[in-house]
Amino acid sequence: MNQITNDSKFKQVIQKLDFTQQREVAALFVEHVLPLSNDERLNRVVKVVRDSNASADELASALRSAKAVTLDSHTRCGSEGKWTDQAGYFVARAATAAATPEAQSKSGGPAWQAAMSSRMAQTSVFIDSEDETPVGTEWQYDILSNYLNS
Amino acid sequence: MSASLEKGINALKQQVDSTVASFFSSCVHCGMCAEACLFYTETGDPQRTPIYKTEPLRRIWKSEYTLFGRIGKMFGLTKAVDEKLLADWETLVYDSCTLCGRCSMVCPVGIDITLMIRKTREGLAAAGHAPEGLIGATKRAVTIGSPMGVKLPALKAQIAHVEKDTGLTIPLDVEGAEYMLLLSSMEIMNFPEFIEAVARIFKHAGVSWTISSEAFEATNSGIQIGVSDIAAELVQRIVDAAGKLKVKTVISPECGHAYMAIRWDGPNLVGKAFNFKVRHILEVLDELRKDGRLKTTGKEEQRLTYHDPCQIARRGGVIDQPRNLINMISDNFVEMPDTGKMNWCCGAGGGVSSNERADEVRLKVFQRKKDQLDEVMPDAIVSACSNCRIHLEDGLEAYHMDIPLLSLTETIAEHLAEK
Amino acid sequence: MTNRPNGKNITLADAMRSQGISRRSFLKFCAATASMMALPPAMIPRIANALENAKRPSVIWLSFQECTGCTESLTRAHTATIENLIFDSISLDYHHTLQAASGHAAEAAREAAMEENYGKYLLVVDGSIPLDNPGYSTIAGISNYDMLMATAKGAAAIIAVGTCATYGGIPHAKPNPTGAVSVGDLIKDKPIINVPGCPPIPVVITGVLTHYLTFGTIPELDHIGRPKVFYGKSIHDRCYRRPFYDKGLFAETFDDEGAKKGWCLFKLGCKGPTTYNACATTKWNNGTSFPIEAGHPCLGCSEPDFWDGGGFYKALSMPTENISKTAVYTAGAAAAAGVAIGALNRSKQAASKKAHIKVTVDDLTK
Amino acid sequence: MTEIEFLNWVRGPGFQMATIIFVAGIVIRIFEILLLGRKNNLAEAKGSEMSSGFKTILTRSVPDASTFKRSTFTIVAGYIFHIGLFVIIFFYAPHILLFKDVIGFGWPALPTPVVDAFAVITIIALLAVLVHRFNNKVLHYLTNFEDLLVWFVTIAPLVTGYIAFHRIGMTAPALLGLHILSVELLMVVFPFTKLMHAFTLFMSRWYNGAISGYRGVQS
Repeated sequence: MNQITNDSKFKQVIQKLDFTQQREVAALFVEHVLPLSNDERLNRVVKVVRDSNASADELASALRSAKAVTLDSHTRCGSEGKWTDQAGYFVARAATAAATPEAQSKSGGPAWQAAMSSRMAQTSVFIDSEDETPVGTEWQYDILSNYLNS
Repeated sequence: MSASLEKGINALKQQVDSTVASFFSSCVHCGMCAEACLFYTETGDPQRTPIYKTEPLRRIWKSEYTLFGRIGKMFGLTKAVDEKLLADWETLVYDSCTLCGRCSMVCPVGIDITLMIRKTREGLAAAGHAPEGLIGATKRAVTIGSPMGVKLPALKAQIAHVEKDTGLTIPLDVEGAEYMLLLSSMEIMNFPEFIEAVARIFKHAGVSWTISSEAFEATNSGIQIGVSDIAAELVQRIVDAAGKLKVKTVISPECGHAYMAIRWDGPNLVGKAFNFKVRHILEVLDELRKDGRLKTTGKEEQRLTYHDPCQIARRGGVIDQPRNLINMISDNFVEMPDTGKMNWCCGAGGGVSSNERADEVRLKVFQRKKDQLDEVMPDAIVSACSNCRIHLEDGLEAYHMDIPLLSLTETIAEHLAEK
Repeated sequence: MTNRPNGKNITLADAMRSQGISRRSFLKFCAATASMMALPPAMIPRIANALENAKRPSVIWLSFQECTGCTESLTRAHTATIENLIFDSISLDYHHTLQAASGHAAEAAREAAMEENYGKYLLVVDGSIPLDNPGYSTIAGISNYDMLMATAKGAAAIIAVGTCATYGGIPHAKPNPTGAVSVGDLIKDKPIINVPGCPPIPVVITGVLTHYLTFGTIPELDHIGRPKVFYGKSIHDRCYRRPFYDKGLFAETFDDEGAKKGWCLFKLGCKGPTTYNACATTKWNNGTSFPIEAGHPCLGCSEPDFWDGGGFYKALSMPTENISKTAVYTAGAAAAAGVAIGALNRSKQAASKKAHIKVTVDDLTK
Repeated sequence: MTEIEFLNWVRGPGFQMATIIFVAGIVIRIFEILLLGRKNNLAEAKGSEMSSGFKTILTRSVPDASTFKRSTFTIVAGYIFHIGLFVIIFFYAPHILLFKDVIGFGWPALPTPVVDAFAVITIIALLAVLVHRFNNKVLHYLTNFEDLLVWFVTIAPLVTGYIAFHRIGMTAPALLGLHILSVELLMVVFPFTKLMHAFTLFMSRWYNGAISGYRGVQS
């Protein structure tokens, strides 16, 4: 398969994957941005989601902890927002998307949602950084291409 | 008397008008407002009785604006407002009230208690008795432009991100646009998908709109902390931006107090009627629906309920619109008991969520919402206020309930019909 | 009286026989008196005996600021009644309306009676005593006050007859131009029996006398000196129209349906609820009727200050002053005051706005 | 002072003085409140202040279902004693005579036994209200001297009126005088206490309805 180079192709490809595959891709996206979060619980979430032998119970508990991290890491209304911390929130949301079962999955599916949230995590880091240009999205194309090629 | 106390007392004196005077004259101490307040019903603490929270203002009214009180004051018989009183009342006025307005709906003699608590905050804030969290938010709102410290580059980064993800254009500083969208910092930081949703809906409906780079913040900490001077300053920024961009209508986003601040308090704060309209995003969407410009497809199958944000519904008058919109996308919509103008607050509005000191009580009083939800057992809750949304999520988590929260605007966006 | 044929030693029994009254009707009178005074039947013979053998005590009757209505009430019976006989059986040594003597002779009779029966005679007073100016009412140049004080000194007991003597009555009515007072206001060291009424019921007067003649003591009195047997119950409590009051059925005017049906006269100003007297039971004119039965509200004449109750036709629940006028004038004045106070409030409001120093973020933290 | 003198005093000068304080107090307080004024609302209106205000004056008499459930006792007892007071004050024949004397016209009365029954019920309701005031946590906390004073001056005319009608204990003029005196006490206390709500209630309900109605919510 060809290397993916733009978002429309990216989205198109993702939509074609079945749910389990989408989930695996999602986990890869989350894994990539995991260093932006300092919450240990997410490591385990990714592990469970990536494990194709994971039981339904394990997945449910992974979802619960991903949600818990999301709630713990959001910036509360009116409090001073620190964008580097906010990155952790979006990583958690990406992890939540990855761990969400098919029935409750939001539009776009877990892989697309995780891709968006992990981009948000990177944007958050960028906002507080001195960098001139934001991190691109090519890494996501790469991950997806590699996944499909493997 | 210290200068700050004097300032506080003077601020309270300024608050007394014929409404306040008739309200205080009418109170019969029946206690019914307590039963309307989740801070009382869920804690059983009689101090949190709504009317009791207005005591500082009541004392000023009594001793300064009643004949009997004036005579009493001459003989030293009236109770004075002093530093201790204000300090004691700080937690009642800020931590135990979300200005939700439910007590004002229940009071048998018709006292708008909420209005008077809001007025009491003017005195406390001027005297330096506002909670630290709110002071921080207010300082950031004035100096940075956002209570959460969101600066323009951050917004721009989010916009760039959304544009890239969706391929849509988010119009920034477009002169002559019909609508100017305001955003809450919460949306920029926690729910950037709201911007995306609006962009998609407006593209779908062919709405000309823009965001101002000079005044994109919708929230108004001055309203929450109770400092009209600051609130007016924040409103003025929006008025200026709307004037500069010559927009016809300013849209208040999914945020409760922002709507109160710009729609109802705004013109009165700046002392001049606006030359543009102010609408809540749900009002705009419902208008578009009515005009046939908003078409959706498919229905949510899950059982939905709607949480009315107090400032939008009971205090704001946007009650039917969300229901019209939900009915577009759901056949399984169910109302909670006590809904619309009688809805129970989530427990975090009116600045309570910005006030860390109130964290414990805010989660405790969530019991009320839980009881309400237990009655209808929805699969998902729709709301239209980021603050409600975050707090509902927090509360559900704390009470081990697993019900997802949906933004109404975002949910509508997901159901847009292809054109 | 001095011109009477009977001497001081003849008894009532003698008098009766000479008047041709049977012993049977005399006993009937005694029984009636006993029941009226709430005495057990066993007392009837005792009353009869006491009356038959009563030795005509000396009575001095002083009339001050009065209208002679009380005397009329006692003497104007249509037939010769036993009440009159009781009256006849006393030795009325001074009564300037009834006595034949006048001027110095009359006063001499009084002084003689006083001297002769010092400490034993009964003093009956009708009329009130003016204190503002002794000249307002004098008898033979003697002021009422002086005559009362002098005569009261040697009295065994005093019977104040009529509302004027008991409570000041009509002369005492506002604005009380003569400074009229009652007997009880002036005499504190003698037993006084108040027999109020304007006029009092004749049998009540004779009843009191009967009691005195029978027992030699004064009857039990209520807290304003009235014999409890006659004044213990209110007109209202004994009124035959009471059931209408309880049901709320009232005559609205003197000639409406209610009036014809005999409904309660409360709305027409009846003072029965607050008036203590025996009218409803003993009635007047030999038990013929009493005012309420005749269709007229009770005036409350046996109560102090009955003239000052705001008018005879003003119901008890109505204020006695012109309250509408008071209310209107007050409202007018208060509105003016309210505007002034309102202006004061406004200026305070304005001052607080003027004193307002802009609150900045730096003011939030102390 | 004899009872009749006392009665004449309370029916005469006493009532006059009470009327002066009552009327002056109420008028001054109403002026005092209304003259404070309020600012014009500059926000674009979504509903009418006038009609919403007047509507709320009426609708606020009827609590919504959940409020009724939460404050059942307060509402039921409150209704009973307010209706009771209304009936007793305005529909007892002797009272109507008083109004007729002052304002120049009257209206038909209810049968006395009916009013009597209302008096008993109202007295019981007010006693229950007092017990509730001490037993209920919120009410106990809020209660101050004024609340008790107002309770006393409200129940006193009822109790004195009841025993005056039934002529229990004292002589009739004393009872009636005491009853009228207790009413005068009520009148004197009225303008300076929460009893003023009988008048200001209409203003505050109107304001409440107007504030809400302006924003398009019927409160």
